[in-house]
Amino acid sequence: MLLLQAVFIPIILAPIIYFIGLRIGKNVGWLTFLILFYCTSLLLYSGFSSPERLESYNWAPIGEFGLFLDGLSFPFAAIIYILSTVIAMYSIPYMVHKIKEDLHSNSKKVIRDTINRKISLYYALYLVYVAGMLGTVLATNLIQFYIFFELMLIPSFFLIAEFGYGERQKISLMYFLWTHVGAVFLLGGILTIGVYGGSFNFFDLNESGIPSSLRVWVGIAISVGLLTKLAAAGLHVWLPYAHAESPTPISALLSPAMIGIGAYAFIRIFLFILPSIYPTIVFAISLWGLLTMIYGGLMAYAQDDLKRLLAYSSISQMGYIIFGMGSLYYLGVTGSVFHYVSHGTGKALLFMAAGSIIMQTGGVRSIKKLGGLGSKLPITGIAAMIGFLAIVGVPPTNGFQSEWMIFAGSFSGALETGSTGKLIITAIALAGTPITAGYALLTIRKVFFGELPSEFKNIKDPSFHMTIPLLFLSALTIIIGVYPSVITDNLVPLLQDIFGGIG
Amino acid sequence: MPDLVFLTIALFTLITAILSLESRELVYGAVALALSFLGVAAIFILLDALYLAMFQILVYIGSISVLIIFVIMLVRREKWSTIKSGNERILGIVTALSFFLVIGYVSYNSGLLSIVTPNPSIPDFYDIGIQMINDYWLILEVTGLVLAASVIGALTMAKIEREN
Amino acid sequence: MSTEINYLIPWLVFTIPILGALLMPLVARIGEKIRDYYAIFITLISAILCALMLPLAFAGETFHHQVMWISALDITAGVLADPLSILMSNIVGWLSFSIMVYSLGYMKGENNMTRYWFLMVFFIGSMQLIIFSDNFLQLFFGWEGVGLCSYGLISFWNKDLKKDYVGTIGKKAWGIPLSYSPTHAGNKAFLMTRVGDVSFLIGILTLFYFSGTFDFMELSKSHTWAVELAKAGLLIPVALFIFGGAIGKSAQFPLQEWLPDAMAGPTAVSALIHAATMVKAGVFLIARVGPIFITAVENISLIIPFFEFVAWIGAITAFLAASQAMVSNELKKVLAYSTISQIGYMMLAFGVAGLTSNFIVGYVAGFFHLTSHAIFKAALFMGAGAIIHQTHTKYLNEMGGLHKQMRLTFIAMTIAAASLAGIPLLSGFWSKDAIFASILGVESSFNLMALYGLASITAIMTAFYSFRMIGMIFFGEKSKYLSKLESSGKRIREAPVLMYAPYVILAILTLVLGFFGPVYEGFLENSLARHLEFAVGMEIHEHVSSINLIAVSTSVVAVLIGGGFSYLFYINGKLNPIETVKNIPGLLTLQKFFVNRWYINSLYYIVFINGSLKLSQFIYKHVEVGILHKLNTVVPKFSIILSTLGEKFDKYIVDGTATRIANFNVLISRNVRKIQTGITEQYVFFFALGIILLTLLLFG
Amino acid sequence: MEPLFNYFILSLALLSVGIYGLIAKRNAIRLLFAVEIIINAAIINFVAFARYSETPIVTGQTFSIFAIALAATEAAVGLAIIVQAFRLNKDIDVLELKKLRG
Repeated sequence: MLLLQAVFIPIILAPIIYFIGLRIGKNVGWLTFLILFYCTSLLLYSGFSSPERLESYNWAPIGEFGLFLDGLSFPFAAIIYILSTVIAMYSIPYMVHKIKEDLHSNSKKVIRDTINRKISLYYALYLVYVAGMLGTVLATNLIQFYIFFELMLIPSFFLIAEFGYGERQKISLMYFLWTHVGAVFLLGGILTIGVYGGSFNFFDLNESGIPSSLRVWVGIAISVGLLTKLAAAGLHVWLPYAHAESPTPISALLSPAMIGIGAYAFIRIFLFILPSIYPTIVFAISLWGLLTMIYGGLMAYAQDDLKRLLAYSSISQMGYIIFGMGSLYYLGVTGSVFHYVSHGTGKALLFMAAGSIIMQTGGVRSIKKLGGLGSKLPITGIAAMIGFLAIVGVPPTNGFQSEWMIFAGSFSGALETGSTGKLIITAIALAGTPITAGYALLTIRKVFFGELPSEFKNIKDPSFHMTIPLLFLSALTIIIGVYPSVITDNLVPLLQDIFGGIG
Repeated sequence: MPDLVFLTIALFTLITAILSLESRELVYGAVALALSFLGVAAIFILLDALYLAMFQILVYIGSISVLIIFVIMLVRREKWSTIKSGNERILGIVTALSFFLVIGYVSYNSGLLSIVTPNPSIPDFYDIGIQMINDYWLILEVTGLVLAASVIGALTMAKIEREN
Repeated sequence: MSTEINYLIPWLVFTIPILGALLMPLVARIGEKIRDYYAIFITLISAILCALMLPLAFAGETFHHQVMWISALDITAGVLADPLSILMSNIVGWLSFSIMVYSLGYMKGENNMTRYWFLMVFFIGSMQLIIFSDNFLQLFFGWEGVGLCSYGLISFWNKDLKKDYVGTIGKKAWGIPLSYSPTHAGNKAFLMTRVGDVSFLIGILTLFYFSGTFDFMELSKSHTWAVELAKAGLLIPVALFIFGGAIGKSAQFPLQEWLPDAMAGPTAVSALIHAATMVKAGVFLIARVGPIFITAVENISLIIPFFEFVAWIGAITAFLAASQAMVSNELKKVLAYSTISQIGYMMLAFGVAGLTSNFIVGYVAGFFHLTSHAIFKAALFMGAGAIIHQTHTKYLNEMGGLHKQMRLTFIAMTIAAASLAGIPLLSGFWSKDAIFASILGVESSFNLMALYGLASITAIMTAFYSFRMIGMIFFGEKSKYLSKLESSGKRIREAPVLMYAPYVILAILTLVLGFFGPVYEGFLENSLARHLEFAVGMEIHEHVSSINLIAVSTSVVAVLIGGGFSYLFYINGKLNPIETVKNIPGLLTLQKFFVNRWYINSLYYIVFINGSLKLSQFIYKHVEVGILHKLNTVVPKFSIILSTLGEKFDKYIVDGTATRIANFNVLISRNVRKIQTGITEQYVFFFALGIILLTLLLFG
Repeated sequence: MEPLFNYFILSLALLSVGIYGLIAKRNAIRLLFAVEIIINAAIINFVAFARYSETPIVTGQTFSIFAIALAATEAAVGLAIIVQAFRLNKDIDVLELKKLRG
């Protein structure tokens, strides 16, 4: 029941949180934090106590309603919940600030009531949203997977529409439509698999039931659906808007935790369910990954808005993940999963640091207008530095571990299959990594170094609500970087088995 | 030929059911309804559903009927007797009879007649519990929620009245 | 003879500084003084631990200890303490200790010293990590760690004030500025070394696929990987990719451009990181990897191209950088170019080692030069720092005639510079001589001639710029700037003792090493040869160390030519350098060419930096916003247009018909509405009726 | 034992009675009676068909229990509505309650 609790406690408590929030106001954030903390500990306990844990409930007539935690889903699940727990704490001052900013009223009562109302709505949606993400990752049934996939989409839509910046309604609609179109492709694919495969359960599904003429189309449909989620180049247009304009704590969840779930689904579906399709699409996938990583990186150079830059950087990082998925070698896929973790901690750190800057400078997001903040916001600066290092892939951060695995996997895959084209792609991809380093350093330099504009003379680091999450994630980034076994120990044997089957 | 016991119970159930609708006094109707429920419970016993029969008696006779009688007493007025059923009565009889005849005819012609012997194994009420918890736990919970909601709803209505 | 050491010692050498650095912010809370001494204390412990391992090096033995790291991939972490790493770690440990002491004086009164100490100590830890790593992956951790610290320390003065800029503001080559703010220089250093690191990664990852391990010892034990690599035609590429890392880190051609600008950092940093230790990491890497490759291949000719490449890169870099050092006007930049050039010599030596019949000669020469250069270059940098600190100028032409006021500095720096120039019987003389001698052993005559020629010309230039520097600082007339400074009441005098003590000691060490040069060389040869023979498994021919007359005479002649010109120009003052350059045709162009760094820097900026920025802007404007975002808005817009068109169609054509239909509908709806009575009886009746009819229809 | 058809006919007869009640009666409480009768008819069917199925199953009984529980809630709510309507209108003639129609 541990996993069931971890998924459903937040969903069940969400309305209760809303009503409690109406009374106690922003302190409901602490309640949310405690709930998520409890669920995270359950999850971590289940993950570390045994390499595999399956909880299955009858769910007639669709099949089994299962929650499955293994070496593959654990990194995803753990990152989702760890991030959402710390961000719950981080959100408290940020959302209060944000709601006040949007409010044009001087009456104290109006302000208090609006804050109570909005922040309780925020946390209620937040809980459903994170539980939806976890459910997606733990699902053992294609239908269940899809339901949770939508369950995480809908609250996030409302979160952007209600709490975002700029033209938030329009942007949230755009976000919703894009990801939804992707989801429709995905639904078509999984329904086809389920109908022909005889079952929607991952474990009972028989791939051989799918007619071979249909397989390619199924593969394409699912890839397109998931790559939309992963914001692969060309399908990424929604991402910069959604991530830049959503409230920063939500950006810090959207970007590191949510879009990467596409990678999980890709690996789960293609490696575990459809291993016969996988080798035929890998080349296209790695090419697409290469394109995405370079394209996203180049676009990041052209940005002046801090959050938009981070959004494009997310696209670029998703390119790495996609690239690893297409490696056709267990090390590469391990790297992809690992990179989800690295990007999770790293990008969350960056978005949170950006949020701290935005909050402390009174809403300045333009990189040109910032500068010299390193001395005024030291903790934010250190966190951002570590975040960028993780993105760039510099030891001792976890980004290095994941990147070398991705590229080693890709090289190995290329050499194993004797594909020269792949070898060249991999070399280009590696040669493209300084792009990341370039925009990272440039941003650090422009934001934290140089002269301090006079209007920021009196700013300082935000309250402990925001600095503790930053420090915690920084430490996590480095700990995983130095001791990667927490991720790889259960994951690698799993993937080795799978690839033993494919190869 | 139908078994005598069955025939008796069935007729009893039907007649009390009709009585419950047609009795002059509403209270008698309620009592007749309770008796009809009892008949249904007896049918359940015939069908080897002892647990269900007990449940039927507990819920229907023990609570619903009593509740109805209470309500009747609460809203007792002269006016009831004045509520007349006009043309609707004939319409109702015709409709119900034709409904009965048509469906009966159709099912008579279907293969339903050929099923004569019940399953030799008598279901255990343990199985009900197991099935309820294993397979239909969700329905069970939702039912619980509906119950709670209805109680709350009923209470709310009573409360509005009091404020007035 | 067997020497035992505690297995923890090599581990502690790098974990103490790394963990100690992490504690720095906490210690800083206690007090500033305690923090400063704490930093130095940690460095001292690390250095002492290095010294404890020296017996192992004397015995030529190897100590190897491993723990499991990433168990799923069967990757271990470990320490490898062999003579190579122990000697290197002692150089690093003790030099960093002396430079840390120097920092105490040099950085006095600076803000943000916690950050400074953190980065310095962390750097030392990372550097020792590189040295003691027993596998590529762990080494890469240290490799990037030192890069990070270097980045952080170059941009230490991150306010980017005009006075902290490196280079003369306003100077441009091909429209590209030649002066950089500290943070810019830091970024440049990080990015350029990153390019090298990427190449390094490509190399080790491919190697990993073929060998399944990152471990040096395993690589040198099993040789099947080399056979397979050679079969796949990837042996030389892999070796070259790994060498790419060394090129980046050691600032070799073509990635040498970051080091001169790295002088934007505090001078103590330049002394430690950009002269004595970090830039030697690349050399160390070659010293580590070279023997492994040589022993792994069946036939040594398979790997020859790699060593040729290394030697040529070394020689070209040495020449390139020396030429720029001759014309540079900034004191620290002269030293930076000189560092690049001297590292080129070391690379040359290691490359040549693979080209000769006897590997050990070049190997020892390279390592010998590494040692001597680390010592005298650190001394030079610290002396330069003291001078800049006292005179508040970084330009050579704003100094002059300082030999009276800063007597100790003058003597120490002159010794160090003389060693750099290769004046006989100083440490630099012996090591350079060893390199020259090793080049003479090259078997292919073309390589021999070309490399030897380049090395000799570089030696002349080295002597020239060494004495030019000394001359411009200490001799000649006082510059206008200095006179003005003195007339404003500021007296120029010797730096405080905390500052001069370290470089005076190092200068003395240079003298001592010079005195015992051949002895040290013999010792190196002994322990390294033993190490290569037993640990790596290489065949070592007995080599009798003797002074090679050709080499000695070449270097003496070089010193005489270079030093002589320098003497005439800058010390004696017989010739005016500016006039001379003007008078001799072509020299002015050449000078400009050198000052503008052979335009390599500008080329990189134009192609890579501006190119990628422009490309990014272009794609953003024309693809991202121009096409994709437009599509994103065009599709809804198009549908809106369609719908408006449809509306018009509706209005004029459909409407007429529609109105009638609508009217009719209203009529119907009015009647239909009557059905909606809200009376349950009727609903039930119709429901029952419906069922009856349906049943009759279906089954009747 | 009886053939299944007899149970079916009984259930059908009860259903018809219920339908008659729903159509003919205007008293809200009687309507409630009729509804209860219909539910009972349905439950008899459930149980009977489950009993006569070829494989032994108890699903019929399980669902009967749910149905009974729901009937109870329905009765409670229905009665509450009736009480409420009576207090507002002093009348429980459903034709008089027509004004609730939107």
